[in-house]
Amino acid sequence: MIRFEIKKRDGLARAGIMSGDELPKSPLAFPAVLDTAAVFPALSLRSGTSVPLPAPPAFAADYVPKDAGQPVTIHPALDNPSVSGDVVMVAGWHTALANPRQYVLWLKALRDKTPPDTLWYAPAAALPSTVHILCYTGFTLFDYTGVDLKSAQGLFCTPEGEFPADAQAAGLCGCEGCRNGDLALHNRLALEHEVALARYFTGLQKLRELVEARCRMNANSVAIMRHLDQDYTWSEPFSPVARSGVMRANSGESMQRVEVRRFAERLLSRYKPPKATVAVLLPCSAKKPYSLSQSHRRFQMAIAGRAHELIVTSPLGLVPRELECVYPAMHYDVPVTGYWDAEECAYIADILARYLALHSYERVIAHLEGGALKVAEMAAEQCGITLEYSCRDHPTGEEALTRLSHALDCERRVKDDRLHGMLSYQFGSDIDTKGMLSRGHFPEIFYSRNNQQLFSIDTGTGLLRPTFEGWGLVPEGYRVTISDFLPEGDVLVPGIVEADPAIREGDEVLVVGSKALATGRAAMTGAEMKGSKRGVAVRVRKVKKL
Amino acid sequence: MIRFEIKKRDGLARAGIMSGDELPKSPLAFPAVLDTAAVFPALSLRSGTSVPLPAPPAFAADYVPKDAGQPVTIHPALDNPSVSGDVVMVAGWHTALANPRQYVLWLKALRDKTPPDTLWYAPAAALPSTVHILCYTGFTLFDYTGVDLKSAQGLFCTPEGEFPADAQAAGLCGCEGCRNGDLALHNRLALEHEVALARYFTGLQKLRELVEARCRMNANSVAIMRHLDQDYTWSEPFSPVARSGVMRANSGESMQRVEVRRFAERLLSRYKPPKATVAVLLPCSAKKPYSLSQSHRRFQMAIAGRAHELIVTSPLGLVPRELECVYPAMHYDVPVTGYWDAEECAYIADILARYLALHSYERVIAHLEGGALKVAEMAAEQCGITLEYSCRDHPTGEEALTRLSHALDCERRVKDDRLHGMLSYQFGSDIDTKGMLSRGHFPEIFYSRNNQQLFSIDTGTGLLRPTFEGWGLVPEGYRVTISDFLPEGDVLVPGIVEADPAIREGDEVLVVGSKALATGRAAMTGAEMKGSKRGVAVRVRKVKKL
Amino acid sequence: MISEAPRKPLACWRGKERYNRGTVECLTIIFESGGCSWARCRMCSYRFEKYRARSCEELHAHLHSQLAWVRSEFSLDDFSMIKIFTSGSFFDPNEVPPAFLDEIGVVFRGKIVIAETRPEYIARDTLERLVAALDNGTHRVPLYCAIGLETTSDTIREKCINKGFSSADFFSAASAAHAAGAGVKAYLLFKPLFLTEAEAAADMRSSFADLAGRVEMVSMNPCTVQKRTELELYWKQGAYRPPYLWSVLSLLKDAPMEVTCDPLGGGQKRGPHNCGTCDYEIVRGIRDYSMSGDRDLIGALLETDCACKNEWEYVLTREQPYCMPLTR
Amino acid sequence: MISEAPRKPLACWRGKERYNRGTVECLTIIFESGGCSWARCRMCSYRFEKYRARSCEELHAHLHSQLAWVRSEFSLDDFSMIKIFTSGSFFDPNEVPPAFLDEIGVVFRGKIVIAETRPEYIARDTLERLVAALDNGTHRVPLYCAIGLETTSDTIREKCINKGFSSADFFSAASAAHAAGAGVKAYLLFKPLFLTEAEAAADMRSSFADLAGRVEMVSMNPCTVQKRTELELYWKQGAYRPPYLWSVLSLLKDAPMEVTCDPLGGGQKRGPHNCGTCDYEIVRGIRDYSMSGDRDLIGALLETDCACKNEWEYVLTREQPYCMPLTR
Repeated sequence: MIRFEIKKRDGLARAGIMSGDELPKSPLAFPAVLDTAAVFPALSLRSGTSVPLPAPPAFAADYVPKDAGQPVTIHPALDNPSVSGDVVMVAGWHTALANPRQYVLWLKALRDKTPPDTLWYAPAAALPSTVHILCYTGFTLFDYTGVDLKSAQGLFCTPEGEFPADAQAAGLCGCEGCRNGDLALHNRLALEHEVALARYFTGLQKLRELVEARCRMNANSVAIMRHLDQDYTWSEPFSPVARSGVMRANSGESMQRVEVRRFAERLLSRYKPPKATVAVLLPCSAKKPYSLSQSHRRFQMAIAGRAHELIVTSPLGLVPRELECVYPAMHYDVPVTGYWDAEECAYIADILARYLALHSYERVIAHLEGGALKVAEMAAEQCGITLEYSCRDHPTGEEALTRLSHALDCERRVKDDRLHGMLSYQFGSDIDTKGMLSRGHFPEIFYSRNNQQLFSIDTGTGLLRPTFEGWGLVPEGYRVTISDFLPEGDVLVPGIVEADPAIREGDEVLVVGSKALATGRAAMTGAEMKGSKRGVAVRVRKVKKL
Repeated sequence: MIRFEIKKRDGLARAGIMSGDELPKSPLAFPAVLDTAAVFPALSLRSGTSVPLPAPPAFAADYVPKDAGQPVTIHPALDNPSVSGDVVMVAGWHTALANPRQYVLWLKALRDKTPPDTLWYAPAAALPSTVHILCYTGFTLFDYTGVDLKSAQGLFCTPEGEFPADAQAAGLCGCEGCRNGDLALHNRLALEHEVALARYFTGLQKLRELVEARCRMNANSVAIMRHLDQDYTWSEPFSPVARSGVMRANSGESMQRVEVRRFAERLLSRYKPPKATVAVLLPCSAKKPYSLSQSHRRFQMAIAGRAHELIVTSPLGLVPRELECVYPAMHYDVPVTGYWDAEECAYIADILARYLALHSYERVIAHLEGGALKVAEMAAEQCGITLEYSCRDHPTGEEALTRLSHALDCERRVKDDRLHGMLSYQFGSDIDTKGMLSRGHFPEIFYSRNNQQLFSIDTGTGLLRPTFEGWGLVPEGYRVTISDFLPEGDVLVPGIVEADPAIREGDEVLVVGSKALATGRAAMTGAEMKGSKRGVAVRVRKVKKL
Repeated sequence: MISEAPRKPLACWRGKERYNRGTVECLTIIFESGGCSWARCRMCSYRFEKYRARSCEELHAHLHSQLAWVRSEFSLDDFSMIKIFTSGSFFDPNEVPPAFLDEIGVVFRGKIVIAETRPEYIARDTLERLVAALDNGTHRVPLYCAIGLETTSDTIREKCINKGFSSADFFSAASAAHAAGAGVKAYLLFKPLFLTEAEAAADMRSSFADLAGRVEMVSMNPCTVQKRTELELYWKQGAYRPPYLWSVLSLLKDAPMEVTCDPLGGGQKRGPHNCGTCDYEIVRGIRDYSMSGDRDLIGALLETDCACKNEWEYVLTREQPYCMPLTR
Repeated sequence: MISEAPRKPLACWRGKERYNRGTVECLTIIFESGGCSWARCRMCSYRFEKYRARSCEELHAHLHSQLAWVRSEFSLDDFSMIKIFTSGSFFDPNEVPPAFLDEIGVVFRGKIVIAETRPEYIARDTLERLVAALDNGTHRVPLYCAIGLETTSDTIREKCINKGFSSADFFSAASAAHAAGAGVKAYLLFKPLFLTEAEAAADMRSSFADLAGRVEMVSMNPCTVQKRTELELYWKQGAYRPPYLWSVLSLLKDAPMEVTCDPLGGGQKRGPHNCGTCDYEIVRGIRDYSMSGDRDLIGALLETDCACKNEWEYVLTREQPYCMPLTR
């Protein structure tokens, strides 16, 4: 029996450690390539059991093997036969790769009915050129069937595709196989290396970036990624609220990433702006958070707090000043060429228009140039407001800054309440921040009231970390209820009674039990906490005995 | 002295063979990584000669080393000091990678004044993660400086970027260095393998695809690619008229490729449609050429020759039926998700609008659905015409086909003249094809008049191959003039007196000399024929003694 | 009976057939009949082919006019064998009115008639009557019932073909035919849906063994993807691959009896195929063998080399029910 | 002379200075003068700092008022050393009216005065007059001319700094100063533009050797990227990296004379820096050494380990004029 622990989640992807006597080496990191026929002897007993993926429910019900040991076959047309801890197998998954639309439909059907703590085996599907999309869509176990077939066909496998065997002499690889002219060995090693790379990127939570690169050699991979992006509602829960490091928005699809859509969605549904009669639309800066850039220092000097500052940026759309530290606003990097394409413009203008329709300012001043200015004009037309312009180019120039400052001559200071904005975005609550004081060196800020610390900004993620007192002000949500024990270290799944389904990996949560309260970060979604049988659910920061 | 021969061109990229005693191995394939200090002893004599890339002309003129042996330093601010056959070096090029806009400006300045048959050395610039863009922009020689530095810094180099040294234990690579835990060796080998991969893809003329993939890990690479694409006029001559194999349009930037822009540009400037009063706009098909797909067979059955058929497709824009075999119309592959993004729509609608403005049809019938229909409507609005609709969805359905057929009830047959359309596109000439007959199995068609063969379609490229008699009908252009010798085999550069600057690599050309005529395909641009000192200029198919 | 002008059958062609260790001239006729009463086989595209007659008489007239067309177009003296297909069962009285069998008996008297049918329509008295009509002493067995047994495995026949009868049904029908003085020709289907290449080959081998000595003729049809079939739906989604021609060769080579084979669509992507390079030669060889019975030819072809042979061997050993087809 | 209210100089601060193998209390004053007459050095950001006076008198009055401010703010008895800078040359008569030198002589009599100047403004008689005014017998050498020689290489000084004078100019000015009874302090610039780390270090070593025994004091300034300089333009485009602190340590350790060093901007990306981890300790150590002259401290710091030391060693050996800077 193979046991495993999921250590890292990245979207649908999973990485971790598995152990068991059947394995060639134990413990073994996954995603992994295995000689599955050896690891799962039950596989040899499935003669005549083939049920293709497109088979209808009645047929599948008759012929998909039941109680046939590990791995458990799951089929899109069938109810789930697997339980937590199973290795599950989607028979014939290698054929799905050629049908991106079906791939995603089947995947969703399968994921929705299979426990989250299962290992997914995709037989015969893995090649160095397909591993990225298989791992990205949640598969963790692979076999050598695909690469061995390519060897039999005389093809040299690389992450960029399969090439005639003479490519082995072209110096592309220095593995043991290539050094000995052994095509089959190279192909197996190339697969292992690519799986290791996907595992490494999953560990870094940067698999999306790898996929945005790798997929370009294969139209089907691109289509699978795009189809998944298109179903934001389904894909959203799998994405952590924040990833570490830079979010590279290096392709058109970056704008379709869950992080980017979620930022806009929460901006429009949760975020509460300060009371301000004037909004100034500002360009972004390469330096993040924007406030620390030279240009934004100048803007802020000119505005002098007399307007609400809204940054128009690609691919995020719109970032109110208070949210500039929130992931991914402080964390994205994008190639700058000055050209804003029509899709970018349409997407961002739509966000801006919806925002401006939602929050009516008496005046909206565009302190923009180029693509951002065009976007603002598109948005203004869409929502029927009239923009004022403090410049049309060189927003950082002296003249533009002077005009901006003059435009605000008669305006009163807006109450600067970064905390209120961040709280509304993070918890969807309108929390009264009266009397709260901030200290610290931006962006490492601590908020307190009556000398009692309430919140601090996690500069890695831009999220607010509430103290127990801070949680007292968050009226609802982001709670994990545990049974009557005192957590020692992290909170594990088996102790959980209830979890807010809004919880995403990385969210700040309050653990509530009869014996203790605890603060910490969710290591999985609320749904996963309830659907799993094991694993760390909350990484605890502080425990308070009751 | 290093001698070299350029064997393959792919955009700015070059691949070939070099030889010389200085080399560690001779002959040696390039692009290549060399211990340049050993290969070019003159480099050790350049103490104190540093001139950064941004230096102004006067300073550069004073301090860039002159007559300092190989490699010859070239500098953006200086006149060209190099001659054909030189190895040229752009000192400090590694610093350019961080400034994409400057990178491209400097590159263009340098290319424009340097002979085409030179080898380009980019010192200290090559890492596994930068090789793709360096090769793509024409660099062919690299050194180990960059990777050795990463080794000194304790970084593990991969094509996806540099990672902490412990990544070496993650199983990403099986090279000799990794097997022995030797970071420095791994980094050098990883560089060599990536250079080999770029060389291999250059050989396949698929480097663009590799770059569209690789660049996603690095915003600067993306920006460099986009900046180059934006200057179509400058980039266009470097691209062959046809590449072999599939053109993968797997990213947003695929629409900016020279091939795609050139197709639209020639469509709008050269192509002459048949005399037709009705145009039918049709969707594309996955199968190419479209005519061979089931859907297009049905369309053609319904239309029965009574309208000019125009295929609306992404990313190409618009493909008249006669041009469906011309590269890349018969050669592109694109991920299909059903979603046409705003940039796609805007680009394609613009082409369609300009086409319809140029060629006025009495009726334009849109037999389209989805994104293509939207594009047609955008185009109609832009150029002020009124579309007729034979369907709004399911263009291949019985009902739609019946309506399409009925819509053409009173129309007369349009003279089907594929040859005329192809000739106009390829040679920019309005050639009278009266009396020409076609035979062969589509798309392998031969055209003749009075039993004399004139043209045939090269199904690899979709170009017309004229016979000598065919050339007689092409009034001008695409000629290469040679001096008074009789070509044996291919025509080499030294024999060339004049070459049409419109000639691109892969173009069908007529070689004209006092002793002979020859037909063949250009192996380089007309400009390169004139600017080079050696190499194959025209791959000759047939010679005719005069 | 309503009289009708001659009308072309669905198809009709002349050819040669292997018979009795030699070849005979054969006329193949596919009649448009009342249509298959079962019409549920996964790979069958003929199930929609039927003549919608309002009465048995009208159907008979329709068949009669087709027979008239055959008689007017072909000189029957040229043929010693007549192969009759409908898109279903020739002996199904709902499909082919029994009275038409009498016409057949008259028209084709003195020839060998091979008529295709499902086993449930084999009734000893019907067959005896037709045998009597055909028999003029020229041939020892003037009538053969050709039955699409497809496989001797009931499991596979049910799951992969959905044929709706059992091996027992077949063997009892065969007994009835033999009792009526008719012979039996069994059609086997090589590689229906849902089988790996190796499973399919093993199925053929055991079917050969099961049939040896119990039927007069065996013909193996390597599966082809027909339009508008369930099989085609799977094939289009990459869930089915027709068999390799290499497999066909290896089966023919080792068969314990003489097995004929016409690899319909051979070398096409919808039919049995290898890589495209070697297909033409092998298909021609299989057809030649089906005429000549020359096993050495099959053996020699199986020894020829091609880049795809490795692939085939790999697929044979490594394709599994949970990961198939490995190739297209 | 137009009388003027006391006015703050550009900068003025108290500190300690190493002198004569010990430390002294030192007041440093940066006067706003008429501005540097040369003002073309590539790394210099002071070239735009000037007081635009309509006349020599007005300029003198401006300087006078700054001196008055100094006298009012500081108790001069606390200091035995006065360091005077302008944004140019203190002995340039166009920049500092000679009459003001007399005031200096009076006000700072009995102290050691170190005044910065370009060599072309060193005239024996001017200096003799100032020496005489300052000298009350307390110090053997009451006046030092501090000259930004930067390097003893004329080539480097011309290409990399654009200083506009030669080493010969410097040495003849030094002779004049010595003849007038003044001492000479040479400022060296470690790693101007256009040099690799190794070239820059070699330049310092040979400059040290060239200066040994010919000047009284040597101070080495590791180059810092000042705003609005030519250097800054290159730096912003990645074409310049300030020197490593490791290099500074190694130069100080091996110098043939006592060399002081104040690593301005040390540990910042615009100033001499290592990787950010080890910088703080090293900068503090260099400052301590500049006070104490304790070479062992430098040696010990150079022995400490940090992940970036490999990088530095690599850069020292492998950075080349045609591929620099290798790091940022």
